[in-house]
Amino acid sequence: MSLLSLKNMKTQIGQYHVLHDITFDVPEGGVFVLLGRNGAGKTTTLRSIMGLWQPQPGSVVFKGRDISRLATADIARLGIAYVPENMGTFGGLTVQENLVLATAGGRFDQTRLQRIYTLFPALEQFWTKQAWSLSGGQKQMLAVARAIIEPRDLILIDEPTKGLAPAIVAAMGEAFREIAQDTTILLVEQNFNFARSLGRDMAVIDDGRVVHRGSMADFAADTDLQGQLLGLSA
Amino acid sequence: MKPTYGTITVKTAMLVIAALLLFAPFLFQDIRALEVAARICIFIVLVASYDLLIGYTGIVSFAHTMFFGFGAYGSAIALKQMGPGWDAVALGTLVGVALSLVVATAIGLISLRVKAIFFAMITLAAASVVLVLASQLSQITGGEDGITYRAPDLFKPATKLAVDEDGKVLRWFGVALNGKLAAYYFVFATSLVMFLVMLRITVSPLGTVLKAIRENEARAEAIGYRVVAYRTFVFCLSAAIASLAGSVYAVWLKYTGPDTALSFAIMIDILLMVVIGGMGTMWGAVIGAVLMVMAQYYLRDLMGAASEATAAIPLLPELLAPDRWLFWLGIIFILLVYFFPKGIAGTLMARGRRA
Amino acid sequence: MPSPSLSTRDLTIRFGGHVAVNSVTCDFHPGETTVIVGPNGAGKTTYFNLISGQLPASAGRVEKSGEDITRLSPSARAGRGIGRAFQLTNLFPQLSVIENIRLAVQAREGAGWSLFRPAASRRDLIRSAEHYLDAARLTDRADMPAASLPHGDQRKLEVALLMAMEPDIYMFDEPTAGMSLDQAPAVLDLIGKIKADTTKTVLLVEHKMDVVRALADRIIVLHNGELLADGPPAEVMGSKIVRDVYLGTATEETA
Amino acid sequence: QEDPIKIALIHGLSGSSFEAFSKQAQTGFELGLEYATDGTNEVNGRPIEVIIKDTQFKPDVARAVLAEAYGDDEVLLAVGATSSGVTQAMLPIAEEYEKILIVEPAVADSLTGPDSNRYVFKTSRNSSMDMQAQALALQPDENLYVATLAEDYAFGRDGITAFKAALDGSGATVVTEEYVPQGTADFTAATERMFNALKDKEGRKVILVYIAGGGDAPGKIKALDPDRYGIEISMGGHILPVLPTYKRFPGLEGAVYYYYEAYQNDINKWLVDTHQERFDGPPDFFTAGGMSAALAVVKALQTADSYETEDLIAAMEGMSWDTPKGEMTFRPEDHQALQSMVHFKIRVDDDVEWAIPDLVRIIEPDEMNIPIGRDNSQ
Amino acid sequence: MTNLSETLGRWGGVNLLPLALAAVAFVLIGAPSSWVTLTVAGLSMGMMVFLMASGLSLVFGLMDVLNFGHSAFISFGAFVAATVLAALSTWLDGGWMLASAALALALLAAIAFGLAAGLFFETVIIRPVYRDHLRQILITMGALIVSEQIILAVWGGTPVSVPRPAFLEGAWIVGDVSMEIYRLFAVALGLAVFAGLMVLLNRTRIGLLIRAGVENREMVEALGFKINRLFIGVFMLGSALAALGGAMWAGYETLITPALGGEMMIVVFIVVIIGGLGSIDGTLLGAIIVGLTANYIGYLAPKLALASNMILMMAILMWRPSGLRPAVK
Ligand SMILES: Nc1ncnc2c1ncn2[C@@H]1O[C@H](COP(=O)(O)OP(=O)(O)OP(=O)(O)O)[C@@H](O)[C@H]1O
Ligand SMILES: Nc1ncnc2c1ncn2[C@@H]1O[C@H](COP(=O)(O)OP(=O)(O)OP(=O)(O)O)[C@@H](O)[C@H]1O
Ligand SMILES: [Mg+2]
Ligand SMILES: [Mg+2]
Repeated sequence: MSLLSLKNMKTQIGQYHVLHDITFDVPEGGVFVLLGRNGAGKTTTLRSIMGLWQPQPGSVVFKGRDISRLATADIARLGIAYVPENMGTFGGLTVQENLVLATAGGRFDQTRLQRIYTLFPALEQFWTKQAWSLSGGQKQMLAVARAIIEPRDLILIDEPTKGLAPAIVAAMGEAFREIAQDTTILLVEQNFNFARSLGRDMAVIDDGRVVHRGSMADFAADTDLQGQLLGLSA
Repeated sequence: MKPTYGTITVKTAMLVIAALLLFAPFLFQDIRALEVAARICIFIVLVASYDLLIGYTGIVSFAHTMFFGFGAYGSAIALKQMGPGWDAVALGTLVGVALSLVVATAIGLISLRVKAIFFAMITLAAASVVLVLASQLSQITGGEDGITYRAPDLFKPATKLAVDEDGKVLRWFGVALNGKLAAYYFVFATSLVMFLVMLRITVSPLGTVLKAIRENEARAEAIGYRVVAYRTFVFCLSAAIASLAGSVYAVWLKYTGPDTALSFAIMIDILLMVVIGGMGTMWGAVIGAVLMVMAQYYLRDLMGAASEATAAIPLLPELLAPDRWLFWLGIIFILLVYFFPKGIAGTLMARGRRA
Repeated sequence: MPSPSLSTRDLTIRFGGHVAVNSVTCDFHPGETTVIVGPNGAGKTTYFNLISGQLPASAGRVEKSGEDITRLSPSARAGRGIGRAFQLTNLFPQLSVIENIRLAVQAREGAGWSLFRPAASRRDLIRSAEHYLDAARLTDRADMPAASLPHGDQRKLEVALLMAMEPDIYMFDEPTAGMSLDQAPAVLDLIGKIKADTTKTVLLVEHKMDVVRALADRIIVLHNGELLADGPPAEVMGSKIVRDVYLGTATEETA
Repeated sequence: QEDPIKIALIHGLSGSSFEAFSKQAQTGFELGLEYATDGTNEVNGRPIEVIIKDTQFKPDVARAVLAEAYGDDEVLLAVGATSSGVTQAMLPIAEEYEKILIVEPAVADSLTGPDSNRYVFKTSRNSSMDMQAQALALQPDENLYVATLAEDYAFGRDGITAFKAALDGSGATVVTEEYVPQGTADFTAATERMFNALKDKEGRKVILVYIAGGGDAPGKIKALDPDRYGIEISMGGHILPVLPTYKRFPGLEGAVYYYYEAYQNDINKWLVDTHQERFDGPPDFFTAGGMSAALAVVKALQTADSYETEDLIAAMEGMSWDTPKGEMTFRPEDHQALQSMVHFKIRVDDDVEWAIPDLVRIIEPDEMNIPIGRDNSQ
Repeated sequence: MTNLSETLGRWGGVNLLPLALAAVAFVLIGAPSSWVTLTVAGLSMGMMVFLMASGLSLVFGLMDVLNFGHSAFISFGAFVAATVLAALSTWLDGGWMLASAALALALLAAIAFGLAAGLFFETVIIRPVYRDHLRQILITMGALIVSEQIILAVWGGTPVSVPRPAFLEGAWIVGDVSMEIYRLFAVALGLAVFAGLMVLLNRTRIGLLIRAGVENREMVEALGFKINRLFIGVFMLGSALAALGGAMWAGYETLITPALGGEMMIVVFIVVIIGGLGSIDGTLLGAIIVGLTANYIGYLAPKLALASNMILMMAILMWRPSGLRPAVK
């Protein structure tokens, strides 16, 4: 059974119909990649799962339970973490405080913390600095760290490599691979190379509809399809 | 941008209001109506000048009545001391504007250093200092009681603008062509000119810069606009216009006191008008001023009638009691901010956008 | 070599104990595109902020064509031909796309203080704005408020604003971050056009190696606020130190 | 039936906490009409129609509604208003329309001053009366040392000036005049200054409190224990809702405009009984004031040759008439109604909700030397 | 120069300001008994203003909401307490046990009212305008107008007198120094509230959560917290503090009118701004400075008393554009 399955999800923002028909299943474990051009509706899909937009008809089933009517906080408590596109770090809080809020009881699990330190040394260095003063990439690291400071079942990540230096991107790739051993990651990514190296399954969204579903291996091999769906090559 | 149906509605309403104001003395031949019309003219200018600050530039100031007061007191004191004459009006007006400019520049320069919310508080503080000064310098300002004086002879009700064969004042459509009429058209014409000037400014390139500063100050600075200079400039500009409006009002009312020209209640009225009409559009100022002034003068009567009509129903008559009209105004205000944050004009204009 | 259009001398900024940009001395020349790379938090954006005036230097100087501009405000620097686009999109959200661009045109033309002619009658300003609108391929979005554009279009508008300023010095901070593969070329084309004009100086912060490769005449590397390397692309990217601090074990493919 | 005689009552009915005063004045006016016409509400066979208008405590609104009353409603005369500033603004309208305005209950002296005009009559007392009566209630002599406390604006300063004028020649000394900003709530500093100025004097030491706003200055001074220096507090009386606070000052003496038990006459008796019966409580200051205004109007209508303004003015200048607080007289020069004041002494009775200002004596109008504001004959 | 400021910083920095003020005043006033009287009066005045201002500061500091309607809570608190005290006036005369019970009930009633009103206010008025300062100013102004009308309708426009327990009347006289007992009580209550707030904000995660929620509500929700409840809680607390402050002020004034809240508002704002918007310790500092200056200036130069607060505010803003101890933002 799949961990998360979206069926005929439609989302309307104000008077705009943004998502028309989103249907795909995220199997348990591994990285599921969501691709698509700018404005295709990827972010909206993640937000709808998270309950930040109310998907109108359709269902969002997580671990066998329809969560499409739940409040965001309740969805989060079921074990879903979210790393938004704009990172969503709390600028007025220090790095430490940002992370404390993401822990369950206000206490750090030391092994996890150590893993975060090794993954993103900058965070240890700026531990007591307010997050607004971090560089763009450092904020991105903090946002990811917040999602993995506790064990979760599913992590939704929106373009984590945007603005990160190659070395960090590589490290993050490693980290995701490691996390994906016991957690499922739903990843939205523009960096196709990065996505390709991680993904097991994937879907492509265009104009609010899922236009392709399949395994990453197949998709990576089919350059025509890539060009057609993503505007790659040319 | 293509005009929306809403925009067309609003502009039509503007023309109707302008026409009504232009012909007010002939259309509504009672005394209160003329007072109301004159007050509407003045408040349109006052509110529009405030909208330059709050709506266009995003500056929250509580000192707008202070500038209005400078103008009003300038004319009032000059008329009182020098006697009724145009020289007094001119001198008083000039002094008022000059004082406004000096104070506005000083406050504007302070605004270099502090955050927007602090700026609001500083203006509040400055306004209350001036209010107290006006009350303390009672020798010249008349203190709490204010001053009464005479307007230039042309505006005296007894003045005949035109006479018939018998030497009695000529009437057109039943309206006496006397000084009162002249005074009204003085108010109307000066208000119209000031309003058109502001309208012109808002659609000029400068107007766009002001909006840009409201939207994103740092970016405006980054593409080369000296934000502080622009801010200080609009602050001075709106202060000067408020001051002029004050002078005109002083001439019309023949009385100036803290409650007509300086008090915080007027500041709240202005805020209400801006919000009800819609911030960031000059038309909003017109709609807001018209509705609020009408409400101030007529809502009470209406509510009195409603209260009597509902006398049999429990509770309702008490809430509809004429003395509770402010209560209803407050509720309407909250609902507006809540549901129509762009005010009446803004909301209408966004409606029915043409494809 | 022509005289530098922009140079920084021992430029330094400290935030409390942390030195974000540490005594950076560097010259930039017209007709040259310099790409600045470095790990996250190296100080690239901060270096830009110092040059364009968003942050005051703790020490050192910034010179534009030999003139010391270290103490000038951002607007004064913009007036002297230093223009920049921001890493995080930074627009006038409620104004329409065309108004956004017109603001930049108007600032360059010094028309900001023009109060009595309606903007709609300033054909010159409007035509110029439309030109850049077109160049950024945003014509069909002209009347939309900037806030309602999707991310990619907002990035393009950010670049269009910089173009419309027509500065001497163009500074781009990761212009294609988060942009999908079909959109990025539009932006790169725009930068390419500027490159063709040899009187202009271009500074570009970028993490994507294909972009770096396509545009750079020269690369400088910042690390912990210090200038670590400076030279032709091949040489810099090949050096061990850059591989260590920046590229890591990553191959260029995954980057 | 003949056309009604229209009278406008123009008071602040919304927008300020003083609206309660306006209500009292209007109730008083209506009771006055009832009494004067024996409940017929008719004068010389013509019914009286009262039109009520709200100034909203805004001078510009007040001017508009007064003009409307004169011009559109064609009232014979108008009565108002509550606050002095608003009333000040209304004065020229009376002149413009050449119709009578009876000022009630606003107090300022300036309402009958040089900026006023011959169409204005004033039935309410003025500040000079308050302060002169207050000075008389202190029974001043060489032995008396006074420190004054007032608010720092025209009203407060004029009051103290009038007070000092009344002390003139009595030999009493004013040791210090303290002025605090309007709205002051903490009087410690001023009190310390007054204590320091008074404490070493030999004789009767009094702090005169003349503060119209809130803040409870006397209570604050009392809390700092003036008794230890033998200093007493003196102040004027107040409306009934405020009288409970006077319970803290048993024995305090001062002057007040009206207290319902102070006057023994038929009109007052009727007023107190009727008010008690209809509103379940005794009448207050402004009820008596409103009634006095109504009685003046009816008498003027009954005695004037015609209802033309000039005839009314002729009838009213110098007119004396009976009110709940005895006889009042419109002074011909400035149309101020001269009237008596009450010298009271506070008695505390635990069964009564408020402190009782027991009558010491009535201060008759001729004991006070109220300055003439303007002279209509010139 | 830097040395001096560092040394000062080590000794407490701006916290020393009240001491410096008191020292200067001591020299200028000369008479020690007057100085003590004035200092105690100033401190207690500051404490009462602190009670009123702390709620505003809390709500602004944590929730970034500028509540111009705050003064309505102050007025309501005052009237509710006055009504309860009046209803229990027999208790007030019946020995100190009963009297303190009456006082406690009155304060509790004000607090309860503040909590309830805060709940209503947050959900109906404030919720839609989070993060939008301009609309906050406007909508809370509207709420202020409505609240004032309600007070007028319920309690009428005439002043209401406030009975208070006998044991709080009068002053404590030591030599020539007199200290009003009620003021000492206010100081004690103010300090207790201050301590409570400091613990709540610094020792619990609530402060963090709310600050985070102000910046990005959605993200806090996405971390699994029900931010709404927290916000309501804080707002209720802020309103309750205002009502408590109002109740204390009513007891101090003893004669109150519906204008009470509005009259206090300017000084409350000045205190909050001087202190640095949003920090509780800054508010306390600002309140004490304002209280002391008002009393000293009132004694030394009564002519300046009126402008003293404004001048103080301008001077401090010139020196420190975001107030003495701004909340870290
Ligand atoms: N708050 C909003 N109001 C109106 N329209 C919106 C809003 N948010 C998103 N949209 C629209 O919804 C569409 C999908 O947006 P979304 O952010 O989901 O795209 P995306 O796939 O994440 O793109 P990108 O790669 O650029 O981040 C876009 O056309 C966008 O303009
Ligand atoms: N205003 C500030 N206050 C304190 N520290 C700051 C401030 N601005 C930047 N920093 C620090 O300076 C360092 C450099 O930041 P900068 O934004 O310049 O990095 P960057 O090279 O642009 O990184 P990225 O590639 O991630 O955008 C960071 O460690 C950051 O935390
Ligand atoms: Mg997206
Ligand atoms: Mg950067």
